[in-house]
Amino acid sequence: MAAKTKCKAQLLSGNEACVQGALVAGIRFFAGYPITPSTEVAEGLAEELPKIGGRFIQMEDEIASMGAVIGASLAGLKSMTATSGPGFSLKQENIGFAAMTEVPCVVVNVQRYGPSTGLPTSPAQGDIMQARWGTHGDHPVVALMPASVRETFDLTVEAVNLAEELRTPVIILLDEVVGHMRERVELPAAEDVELFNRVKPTESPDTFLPYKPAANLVPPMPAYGDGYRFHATGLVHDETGFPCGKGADGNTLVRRLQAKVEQRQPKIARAETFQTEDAEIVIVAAGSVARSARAAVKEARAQGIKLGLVRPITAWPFPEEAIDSVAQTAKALIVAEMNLGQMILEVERIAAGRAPVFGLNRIDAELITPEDIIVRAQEVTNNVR
Amino acid sequence: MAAKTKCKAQLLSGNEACVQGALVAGIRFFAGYPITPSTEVAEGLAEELPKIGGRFIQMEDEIASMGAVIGASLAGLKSMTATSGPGFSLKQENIGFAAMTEVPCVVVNVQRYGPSTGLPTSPAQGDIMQARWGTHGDHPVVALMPASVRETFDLTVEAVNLAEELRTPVIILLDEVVGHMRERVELPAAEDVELFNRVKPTESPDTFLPYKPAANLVPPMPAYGDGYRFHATGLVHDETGFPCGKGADGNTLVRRLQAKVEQRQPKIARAETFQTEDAEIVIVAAGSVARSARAAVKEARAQGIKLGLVRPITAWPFPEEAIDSVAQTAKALIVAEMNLGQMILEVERIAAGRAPVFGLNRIDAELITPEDIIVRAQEVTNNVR
Amino acid sequence: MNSEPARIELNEKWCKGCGICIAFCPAKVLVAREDGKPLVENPEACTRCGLCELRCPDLAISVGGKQHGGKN
Amino acid sequence: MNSEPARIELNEKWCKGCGICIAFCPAKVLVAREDGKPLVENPEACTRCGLCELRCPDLAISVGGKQHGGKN
Amino acid sequence: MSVKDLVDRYCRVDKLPHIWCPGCGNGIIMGAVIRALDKTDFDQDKTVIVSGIGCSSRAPGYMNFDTLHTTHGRALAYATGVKFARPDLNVVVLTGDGDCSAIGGNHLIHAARRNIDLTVVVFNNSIYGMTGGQFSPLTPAHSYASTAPYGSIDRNFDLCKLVQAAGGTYVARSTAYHARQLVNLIATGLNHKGFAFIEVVTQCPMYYGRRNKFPSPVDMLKWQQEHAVPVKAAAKLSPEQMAGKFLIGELHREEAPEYTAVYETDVIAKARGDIN
Amino acid sequence: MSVKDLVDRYCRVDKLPHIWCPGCGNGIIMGAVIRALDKTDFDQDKTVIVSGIGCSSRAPGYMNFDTLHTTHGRALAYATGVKFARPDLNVVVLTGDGDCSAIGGNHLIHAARRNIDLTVVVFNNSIYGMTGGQFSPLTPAHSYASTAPYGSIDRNFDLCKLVQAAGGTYVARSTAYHARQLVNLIATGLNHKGFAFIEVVTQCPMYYGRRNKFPSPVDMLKWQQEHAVPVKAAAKLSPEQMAGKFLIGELHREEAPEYTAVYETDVIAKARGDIN
Amino acid sequence: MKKLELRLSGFGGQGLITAGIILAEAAILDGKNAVQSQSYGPEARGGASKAEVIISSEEIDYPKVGQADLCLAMSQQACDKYAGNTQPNGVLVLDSGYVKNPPEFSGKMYSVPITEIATSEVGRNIVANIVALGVIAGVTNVVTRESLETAVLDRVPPHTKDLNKKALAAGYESAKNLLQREGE
Amino acid sequence: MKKLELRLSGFGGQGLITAGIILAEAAILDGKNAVQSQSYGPEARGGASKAEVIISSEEIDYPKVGQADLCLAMSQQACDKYAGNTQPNGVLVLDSGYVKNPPEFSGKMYSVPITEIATSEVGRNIVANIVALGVIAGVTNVVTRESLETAVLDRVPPHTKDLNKKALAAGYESAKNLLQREGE
Ligand SMILES: Cc1ncc(C[n+]2csc(CCOP(=O)(O)OP(=O)(O)O)c2C)c(N)n1
Ligand SMILES: Cc1ncc(C[n+]2csc(CCOP(=O)(O)OP(=O)(O)O)c2C)c(N)n1
Ligand code: SF4
Ligand code: SF4
Ligand code: SF4
Ligand code: SF4
Ligand code: SF4
Ligand code: SF4
Ligand SMILES: [Mg+2]
Ligand SMILES: [Mg+2]
Repeated sequence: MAAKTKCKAQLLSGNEACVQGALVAGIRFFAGYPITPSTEVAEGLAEELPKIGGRFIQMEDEIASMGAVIGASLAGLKSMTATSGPGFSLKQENIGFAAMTEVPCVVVNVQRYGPSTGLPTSPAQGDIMQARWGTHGDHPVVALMPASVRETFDLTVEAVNLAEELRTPVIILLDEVVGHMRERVELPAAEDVELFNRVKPTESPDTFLPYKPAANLVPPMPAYGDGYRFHATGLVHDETGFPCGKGADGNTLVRRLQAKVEQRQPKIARAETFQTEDAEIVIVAAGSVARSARAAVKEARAQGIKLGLVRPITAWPFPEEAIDSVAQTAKALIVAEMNLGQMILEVERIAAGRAPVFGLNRIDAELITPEDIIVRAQEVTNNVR
Repeated sequence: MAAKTKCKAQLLSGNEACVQGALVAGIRFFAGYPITPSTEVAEGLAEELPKIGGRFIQMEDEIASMGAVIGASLAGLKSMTATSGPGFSLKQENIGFAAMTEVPCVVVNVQRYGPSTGLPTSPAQGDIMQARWGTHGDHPVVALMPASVRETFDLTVEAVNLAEELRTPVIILLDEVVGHMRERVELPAAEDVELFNRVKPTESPDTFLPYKPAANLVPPMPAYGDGYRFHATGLVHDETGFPCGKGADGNTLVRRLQAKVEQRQPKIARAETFQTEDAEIVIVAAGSVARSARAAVKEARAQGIKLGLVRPITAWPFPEEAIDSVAQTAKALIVAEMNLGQMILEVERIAAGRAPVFGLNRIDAELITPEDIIVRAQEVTNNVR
Repeated sequence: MNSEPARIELNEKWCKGCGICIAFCPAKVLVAREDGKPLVENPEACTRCGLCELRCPDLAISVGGKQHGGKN
Repeated sequence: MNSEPARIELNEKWCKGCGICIAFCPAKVLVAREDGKPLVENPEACTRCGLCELRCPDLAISVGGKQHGGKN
Repeated sequence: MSVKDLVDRYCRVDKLPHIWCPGCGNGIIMGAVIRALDKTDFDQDKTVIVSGIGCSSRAPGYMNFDTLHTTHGRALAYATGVKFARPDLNVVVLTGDGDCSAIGGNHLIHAARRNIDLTVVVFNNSIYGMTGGQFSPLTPAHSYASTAPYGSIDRNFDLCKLVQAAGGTYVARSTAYHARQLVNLIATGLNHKGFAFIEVVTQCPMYYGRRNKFPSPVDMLKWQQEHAVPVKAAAKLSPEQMAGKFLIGELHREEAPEYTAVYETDVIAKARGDIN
Repeated sequence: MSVKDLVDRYCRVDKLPHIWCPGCGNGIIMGAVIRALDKTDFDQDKTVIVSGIGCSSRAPGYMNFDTLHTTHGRALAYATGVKFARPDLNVVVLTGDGDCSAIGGNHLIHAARRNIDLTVVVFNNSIYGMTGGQFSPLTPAHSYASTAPYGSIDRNFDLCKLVQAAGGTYVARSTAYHARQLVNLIATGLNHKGFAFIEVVTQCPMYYGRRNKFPSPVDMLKWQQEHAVPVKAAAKLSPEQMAGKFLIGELHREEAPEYTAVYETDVIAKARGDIN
Repeated sequence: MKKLELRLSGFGGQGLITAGIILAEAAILDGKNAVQSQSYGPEARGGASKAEVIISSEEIDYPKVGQADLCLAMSQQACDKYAGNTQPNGVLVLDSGYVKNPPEFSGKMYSVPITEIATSEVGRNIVANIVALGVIAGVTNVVTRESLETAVLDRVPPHTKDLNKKALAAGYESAKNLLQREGE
Repeated sequence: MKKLELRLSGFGGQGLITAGIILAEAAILDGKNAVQSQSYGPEARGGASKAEVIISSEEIDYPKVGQADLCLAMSQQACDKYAGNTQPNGVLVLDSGYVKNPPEFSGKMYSVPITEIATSEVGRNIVANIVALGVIAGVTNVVTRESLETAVLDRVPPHTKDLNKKALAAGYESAKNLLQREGE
């Protein structure tokens, strides 16, 4: 298959849509190591990238894959890797390096059932907190959670754009259900997709400071070979890019890294709301679970139960405003997730006692059903009455 | 130096006290890979373990170290490793394996300034959330945060005991200040230290089910070579220990793993409170920062400011009760940490709006000072008035 | 040497019909059934060499009457 | 060949006084000062072999008057 | 011992039949390991079988010993822990080509370097079977795989050569086809005091076979038969005659101090002041 | 070129003097790399120097090129990314014995296997310098180190042998003492199209030297002088005469397809339908 | 038709995933929405196989099939496992060559010698899945014959187009015969 | 004495960390509490070195030294960097061999040729740190002479005991002379 970007209905899986999104977004380098249920992303790109002169390499492991992706990005190519749970754990150290050195790259994590080897082919949403806190030290994180095949395409493009704009690793948190299910989708024509390319310096190499931020807190980024002869290091460094061993520089650097993402929080953080205006109970659900929740809201409304849905599209930054707003209007919130309670921690924190927060958690490797949600909503209704 | 456990005052560093604690607690196997600022733990055990017939091995990396520790524990020895930030990131996958297969082991993480290589010799408390969420999938975590050299000894012993009792990896979150500073300490005599050894099965191998929990939710654990011929796997498994591929078994297993720690939450989770009864402002601080906070409380009280301190001793499970209680009595809480705000997330969640929560964060590689805290307390006082 | 024909037994439940035993039997003792599993057609020809046992991926075939593969 | 004595220059700030240039100068041109740094005692003996340059860990010593280590 | 007796004694019979595809070589190798173990004097209760992740790494689950199914690539690290903690246990590692030469390559060379007393059997099916047929570091160059749709350009390791260069003291290779030789080579490896490494060239009909024009498992065994050259025979062949072929048999054997033993004699004894 | 000219052209002069201890061999090797680079026709703006973590891995920070100081052990993985993304760049990897043979061992053998066009210079000081003197996989057995207070029982790799067995197509060894030879070997490696590996035996007076009874850096260089045997000379020596000695010079060289080039000719061309 | 849920089950190697994909693609050609998913046994080598398809003229939220409107079972094991999870008034299509013990079922049940048709009428048992699609489309009209044929021909290798066309036709034919026999 | 904060500074290789440890151990022998810490330059090879000691009869909470009560500087660089961060009425001990430009200082300042004493009077410059301890204890009484001697002898290799004893005594001696000269 060639890059399928004609605006025509087709049947694609989430993983395939991720491949298409990557190609359209300008990804030209992929390094990976196979792992279920993400492997189709690698397989798709192994086939497609060389057709457009891009590069696919299968590395010896996930650590090497992440390293190669960072190296390739420094060399100027838009770069990406894909993995699942165990591989995501292994990539963490190098993801931290990318954050620290501000190297744009995209990491796809098609979540599977964990911990450990778990149930490799079964769905879960157990890596939401890991996406935020998986590497050591303080660092900004952007992570996106598509709920459909089309959205997987769109958010893959957005992930690449955000990575390039912010100079930071961006994580796509697919879940196995969305990654593997095929659905009807119409993809936009490539020329209709807005792309962002990293900003290159305009200054001459003589005066250029590689880690001196522009007004938006992001430093322009030359590629290796452009003549800037810059230094990239995971050590604390100052604007010159060189390590200085000074805590004060660490303070400046790490706070800026955090701030460049945080100050765009309102733009990046995003949630979809569905029938929340008059909702007595609001479901918070992401990824495939949000599809069940949507079905549940429709069905419940048909039964006269006033349910609503907040669907976080970004896991990180977490869409605080959307939660904040329903915490003021709803009688209760239910966070439905395929884990033992991860998003709920953020929801509880933001709700801050204004509305009680309940969990609905399944970890039996099955997608939460609309019925599960309706039943839970009824329980909660009885509870808060 | 021989195991220094006579009850006599001596000058020891936190890392050295960790070595002494490990020896007294019965650690007989250490596998590691050097990294600043944890290396003294490895060096101490390289010298001490063989003296008592124990085993020290320097592996090729942190991943291998963690694997060897799990193997050794399955073979019956109390086992431990030590590392810092980057190495802690690398160990995550195998820590998840230990959680899933319920293999007792202790992981010391002497936190250093991150992310990435950061400032290797400088202090930070940036891995608190990583300790909880570093590996993929849902899993229980126990993590301890000593604030003094003596407490490092005590909590090392406790970590070993908890690991053996709960059959789970236990993390010791030292910070560089506590790990490297030397202070006067009197260690208890070895015979006065209470030890816990993993419970071995009494059943015969023919009827024994290796993952059938006892009443306390923890299954008895034979060693390899004991004749039980059991299977350990990171895949979802049932009570026989074999993978079954069934979501229902995953549900049973992972919920039990979580529950065996959660049900002991009241016993494990612990915080020290200092002058909180009448405190208007309560500082929440752990590790070395809690020492500054204690000094600040004393000084503030001398100036007539009613400050108090809650010092979480366990990072995980988080001592919710202690926070809950001050959230009801204090006018405001200040969470002081050497990171960009990690414990504060839990404190906000638990305070649930009952008391405003403020952060005091330093990431300039310097220990927060008592003065910092007093100044912040004054700001907050003006703020909440 | 034993002169009665070898007792070649097939574990029907385990055999997956891969055909390996049949293809490599040096004495052409076995032929393929419709489902690919072996049928013992010439038991007399069997030399009890044990190769079918050794190469069966499913531990599904066994040749009685001779000790091989034991301690030696 | 150049017959005037070699101009051996020391970068005082960079030299750490390790003594390597002194110990391995084949012509014994250098001797150690009190701080371990080299003193050029026999410049006439210098063959401009360049070994002191090549082995100086601190890029602190240089021998003028001869091209070596260049493209060849 | 008859097959039934072997199975009854060394297998977890209730777990059989195994999950492997029809004609997959994993079962042949597992059978060889069992037969080789039967040839040793090992106490079955003092023998631990360790594996990583992959189709092949499922083997320990079928074997009636203490067994350990670790994370992908890490079998040797875990096994090192088991053996070093309890040198009295016999530790056998069963691993795939991907498991041991891709993600696990470092642990392989370091275990060989230490010459720790482990016996490692590599199920080399030239592919990542478990994940559906991606090429591995042992996939012959130019083969097709799901991540090499245009043919693999990666050169493959000669893993035996690598292990020997790393310090392994017993190195052998065989194939699923050469099952009898295989049993003997594994048995020798088990009895070897030090790091013993046996590579087994085997077949994955499901993925390697299908993509690379092998109509059946039988064809793959025939390929093994035709391309494997015993060490002795090879000595008489010219490089041209050996082109495309590979060596089987015992490739290297030496006596050298074993890690856990040396730890006792050189470290513990010194630390205790017995010697210095 | 005079030292001053070399430094002005190839060093970030404002970063000098470097942080290395007096007599540390790192500076000698960095000097050799610069001199070797000066001998090539490389465009300085198209040359990238990559390192891991360690004292030695600080070298790129002093070098006036595009430079990349990665995570511990991963230099070759990052370098593979740089080179594969931009085959027109010259990529040089500077790494320590720990960085490249301990935690980074896997990336080393895999980069060698692929024969990707990188030039790797290993600063082998037989110790983890940066972290204060723990033994490494290249520490000679029986040496003392902070984690080997009773003497190390670990056998050390012959890293050149390992890299050759893994597939490296240019393999050489030298020492800090043999600085002139070193320059030439590195220069040859730089010009080699494929994976070029140069191990440099060097001195860490601070940790290896102090613990192993070398009073000064000069004594350590003398040891190098006395224990290094050029390949040619070694051919005339008996194994007994070679005991405890090591080879220096070009140890292996072959021509083989280079990875990034083959990707162009065999993958991209096929995918585009230019050939099939 | 608002929403139709189908479950195709049997054993690995019967091509049921492909069948599911083709069905979904045919539905898309008909202008409908479609979602297809499948079960991955953790070690499904040669074992059970299952594909699910939902076809709807509206948005499809929950993507999994609960009680199916139609269930195809091409092995006894699959039939035993999944037939029960079919709407009481739904449709059951069985490969009579494999399913020797058909279940009690309140809806419509069609036993068709699917694989046999593929082998004897079409000449290759590997097209049994396409025969099955012909049968399903023939007894239900879930997708139009034109779309289904287009979808089949789009997916299969060029040199097998005729074979697959034949298989599809044979499936339709047998469905027709069945319905006729039923007197519908 | 409630709490005393000391800072020992100089360059790497002068043994200041060891000196700090010995001082803290002496304080413990005196029955006091003590905390010792040190700075690790990220790349402190041969560069600056600093040890801090807090001695107190009470619990020591905050373990770092702010404005020191006493500062020892054994290099000009260390003196320039740390002397200023000393209590105005505190004590400054300088190695006059290295610190050629003593700072302005409002408290007590003692310039002692510490390293020279070690070299010429004791015979080995590596015991300069012990000489310094003698000076410090001599001018301040922060620890008792007995405890300090015990602590020194506990830490140093057996064959250097005499040497170190001599160094300590030399330090004390010079402190005495200084105080006498000052007329105290
Ligand atoms: C860290 C990690 N990365 C990747 C995987 C996915 N994975 C499982 S098995 C495997 C490869 C198996 O290949 P091999 O070792 O050759 O075994 P085979 O299945 O061929 O017997 C991979 C990549 C994993 N489980 N964990
Ligand atoms: C993941 C990780 N593990 C460990 C370390 C600590 N560490 C830094 S450098 C080093 C070893 C350095 O040894 P070598 O590569 O030989 O370099 P040298 O300092 O001797 O030049 C170690 C273990 C680290 N930074 N990251
Ligand atoms: S034992 Fe040998 S001869 Fe007999 S059936 Fe088996 S393979 Fe054939
Ligand atoms: S080799 Fe075994 S599995 Fe294969 S056909 Fe013969 S008996 Fe059956
Ligand atoms: S150039 Fe040669 S001879 Fe001259 S000083 Fe240097 S080493 Fe000695
Ligand atoms: S080799 Fe260099 S650093 Fe060493 S003494 Fe000579 S000039 Fe100084
Ligand atoms: S996929 Fe390959 S390796 Fe795995 S069981 Fe099937 S044939 Fe064997
Ligand atoms: S510690 Fe060793 S390797 Fe590091 S700079 Fe000093 S001498 Fe060189
Ligand atoms: Mg394989
Ligand atoms: Mg080194």
